[in-house]
Amino acid sequence: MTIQFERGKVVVIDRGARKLRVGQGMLKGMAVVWHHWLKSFQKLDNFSKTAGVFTVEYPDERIKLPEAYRNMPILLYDDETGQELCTACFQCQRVCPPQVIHINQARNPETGKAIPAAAEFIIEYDACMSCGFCAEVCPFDSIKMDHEFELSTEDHAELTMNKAQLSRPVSYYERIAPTFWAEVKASAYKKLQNSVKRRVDLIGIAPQMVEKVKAMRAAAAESEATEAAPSSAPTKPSAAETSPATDKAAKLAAIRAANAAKQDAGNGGTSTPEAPAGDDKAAKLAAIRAANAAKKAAESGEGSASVAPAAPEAPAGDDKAARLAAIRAANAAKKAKDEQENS
Amino acid sequence: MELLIQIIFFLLAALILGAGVMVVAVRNIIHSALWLIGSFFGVGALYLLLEAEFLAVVQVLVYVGAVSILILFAIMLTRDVSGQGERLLFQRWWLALLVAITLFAAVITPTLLAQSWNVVPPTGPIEPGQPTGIAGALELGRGFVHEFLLHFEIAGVLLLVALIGAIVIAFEERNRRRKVLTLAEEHELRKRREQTSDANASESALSAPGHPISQSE
Amino acid sequence: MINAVPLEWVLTVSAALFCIGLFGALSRRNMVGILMGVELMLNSVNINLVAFWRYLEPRFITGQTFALFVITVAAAEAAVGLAMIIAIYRNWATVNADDVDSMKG
Amino acid sequence: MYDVVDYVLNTTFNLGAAGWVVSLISYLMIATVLFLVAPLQMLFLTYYERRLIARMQDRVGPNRVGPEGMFQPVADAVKMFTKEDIIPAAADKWVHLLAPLVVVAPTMFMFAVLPWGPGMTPIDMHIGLLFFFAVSSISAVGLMMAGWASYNKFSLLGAMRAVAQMVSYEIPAMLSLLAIVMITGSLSIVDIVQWQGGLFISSSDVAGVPNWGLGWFVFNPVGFLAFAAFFIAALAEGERTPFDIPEADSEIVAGYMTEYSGMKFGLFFLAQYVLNFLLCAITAVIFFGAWQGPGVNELYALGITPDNPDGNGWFNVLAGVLGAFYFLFKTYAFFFVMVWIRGAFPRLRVDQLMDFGWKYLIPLTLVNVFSAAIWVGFNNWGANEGFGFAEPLGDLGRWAVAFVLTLAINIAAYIVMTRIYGETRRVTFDEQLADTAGLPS
Repeated sequence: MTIQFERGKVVVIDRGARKLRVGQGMLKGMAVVWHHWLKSFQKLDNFSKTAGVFTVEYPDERIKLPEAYRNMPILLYDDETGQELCTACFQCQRVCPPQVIHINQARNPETGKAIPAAAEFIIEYDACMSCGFCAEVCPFDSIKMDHEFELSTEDHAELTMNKAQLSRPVSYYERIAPTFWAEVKASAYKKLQNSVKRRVDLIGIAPQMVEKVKAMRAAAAESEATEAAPSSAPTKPSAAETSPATDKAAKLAAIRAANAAKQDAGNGGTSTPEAPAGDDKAAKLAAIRAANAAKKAAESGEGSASVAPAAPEAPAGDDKAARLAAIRAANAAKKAKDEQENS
Repeated sequence: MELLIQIIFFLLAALILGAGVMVVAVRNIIHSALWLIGSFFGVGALYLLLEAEFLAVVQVLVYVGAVSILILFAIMLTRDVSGQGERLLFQRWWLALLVAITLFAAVITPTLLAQSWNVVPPTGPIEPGQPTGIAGALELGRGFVHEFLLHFEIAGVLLLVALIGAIVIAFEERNRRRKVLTLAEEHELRKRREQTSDANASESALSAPGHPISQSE
Repeated sequence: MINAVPLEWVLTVSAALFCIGLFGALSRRNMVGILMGVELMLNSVNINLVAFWRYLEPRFITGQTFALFVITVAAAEAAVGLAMIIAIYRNWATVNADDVDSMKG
Repeated sequence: MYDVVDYVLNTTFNLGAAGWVVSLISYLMIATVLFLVAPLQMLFLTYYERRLIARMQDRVGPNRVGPEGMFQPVADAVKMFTKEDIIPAAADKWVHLLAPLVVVAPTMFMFAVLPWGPGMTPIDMHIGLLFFFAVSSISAVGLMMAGWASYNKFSLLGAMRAVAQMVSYEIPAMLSLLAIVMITGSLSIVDIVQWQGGLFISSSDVAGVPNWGLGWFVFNPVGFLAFAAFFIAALAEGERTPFDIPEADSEIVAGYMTEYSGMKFGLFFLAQYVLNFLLCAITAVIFFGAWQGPGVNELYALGITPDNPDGNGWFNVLAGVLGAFYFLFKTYAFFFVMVWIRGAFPRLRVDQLMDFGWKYLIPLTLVNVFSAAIWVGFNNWGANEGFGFAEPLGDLGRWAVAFVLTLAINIAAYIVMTRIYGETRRVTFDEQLADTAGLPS
């Protein structure tokens, strides 16, 4: 029995009329290689050409990266005032696909009211996938993608970046991506002005700039004082100028305190822990406290809160990690609380 | 100088005979073949010592380069290498040993010792047409196309016969060979099988219109 | 060479090799082993021929020619013999000479 | 070397050493020099190849260690030396250990007959050419040992492929050399080199041709076809790229070298590159006149006076240096071609390789042997051998007739063979399907 096939998708190349084929094809191939060999002594400058050395001897030579190149996210702050553009709006944390962004909202230490600035901002570079969603979504143009790619470390934990490591001056970003920054510069600064109004003291200043800003303010105060000494009259307007801000802050703090008290009353003493800046021990403590709170909340939730994530263990020794844990714990506690409320 | 040559000779003899003993004594057939190569090599070196340069080179070329490779190939194709758990020798191997030792001790050695073999050939004055010195590759080549022409041709025919014979004997018929299909061939084959089974099915039932088979046929 | 080593020594080596080869050919079960024994014997014969040529008639090529023909025959023998071994292995799945006994001879 | 050692021992120090002592010492010295040269060649060739192939692939190649990466091979060698030597648990220990030695040793032997310059051949054997190829065939045994002892399927496959390839391609290589040997009537490499004096026409074929050292065999049709066939066979023998299936890393890891590491792997590497060097060198020797080139013979002749017929020492040295330069230049040029081919062509399949060797190269070289016979008949034979009819043509006329005849035969054979081979290789899709037709469906 004979079966006939349809040809299917066999591509038959028509080689034209019958020629004498006695190995010229091989010589042609060798000629191509010879051409490449000859051309290889010059650099390939134009990428539409096919021959020429295009190797970049990396540590010595570097290609200028395109502006849109993105590697890892960074946070921007203003060069002069040190004010961070970030307002802790949590947009980036929400959008982050691998969930490596952790933010802690800054609070007024007196009133406990939220301030548009991040008390701590952590990105786990080791799990970041460089998608750039955070930079896309940031309404304040605070988070941007860096061009730095030589990130390798000996220790895994070193790739967990805190605010101090993430912060870059605006001028840095302006250098690596001038046109992009030019597009958003005006609106970004406008938004920054708005949020600066609601910040108190040194909150919202990039960690690198804290000392400098302190010194600057001290110098300013001194000069003010020296100015004020001869004539005490002009001091009052200046005090009056600053007073609205402090007033506002005081009011905010009061409202917040009241809210917190209400919450406490309604919730049986669960308080959202704040990560105190810079203190390792306190951070751990906060973490433990938060975990306990979460547990408690889960217990009082009568079964419905069993979804609450397991309390994170107190991290060992590492400042950054401790803070991260604290933030996570706080989030977990919040979630547990929400669930409890829902139920 | 003579001592040096004697030392070399004894070393070579030890290599040839030692390797020869290992060939018949070693269990692993591959090791046996490797010792055989050592023995061949020693024989080649002995030819060199006997100033038969051409033969020495041919020995290396044919035995070390070809025959031993053939043997190794045959061993590997028959996949019976280690010889573990099998009898190495025949049951009556002692008989063979007896024959061999008797032959050596009782026949060959006495014959060797009984007579002086190193006769100086009757060399008269060398005639003009006769060769002088030790015959080398040049004389051999000349001999092959003059006095030994027939022998040479017979050897050639023998090699041809052996070549054809080996191919015929070892050849495996195509239909008995398991063909390894490429992926594309396998795909085509599968399609074909499906089509034939479909065709069989449709033969038993009514053939559906627009069926691939009916289209193609 | 001919002054340093007497012909008898060479002949003795050759004889010993022949007997080793004979033992191998007679006693080994593996057919490849038998073939190797035969190869050893052929080599010993060649040593003999070359030694006689060198000691007795170095000016003529007869001895060398003979040795060359022996090498030719040995090569042919090895080729055909190994082909037969492969064919036997294919049919009987063994390379042992005493297992190939379907004739019950 | 013999003269130098003799002079130092017996004239300067007056030791009265016997002749064999002098020759033993001189040979030992030559061997030492060659054993030093061989690894250096390997070091240089690895660097040379890597830089070249990089250039051909539009890259730069190793350039970090030392100026322009010159010390890269040294760094590689240090790495090889310091690496751990791993022997697989199931391996046959002794054979595994011996295999690299068996592979390396023959390549060292092959240096014995290589002419580096005029009068610079370590040993001028009568059968030098045959020696060279006989010894090169030993390394096949080493490859087989390596493949078998590693107890690894890739090793064994690689070794089988390597050995089959080496044994098969020895035949076309020898047949193409046979044509040359027929023309020169000698297996001695020195004779073959001497034959190639002249100017595009060998002065040994036609008397009275000016001897510029340019009468290479590649300039006549027989030699050219032999050269082409031999070089292809040499590529296969040396496992160079279109024929590098024994170590095809995309198929069988590294072939017979898979289970080797450290210095044993280094030895295989050494053997391979030294073999490549030797194959390029022998190609240069046989078809391109080794050290023959303009100026060498003149320099050599300048020193010869009636007083010292062996020539003046300084002129000999100058001629030797020039000759060695020509020789090495040609050798590296052939290695360049090897790398060039590696850059240009993909790897063959095993069956294609075997087909090419047995069905194409061997018939072609056989035709070439026939052409060589015609060449010898027209150029060297007289009335005694039955070529009296060619006598009136004169030397140049006979050479011309031989040239035209062999050219015609060889070109015809080449075209016909290539067409036939090309037709057999072209397997259509239908035929492939027909191949499966016999299978049970």
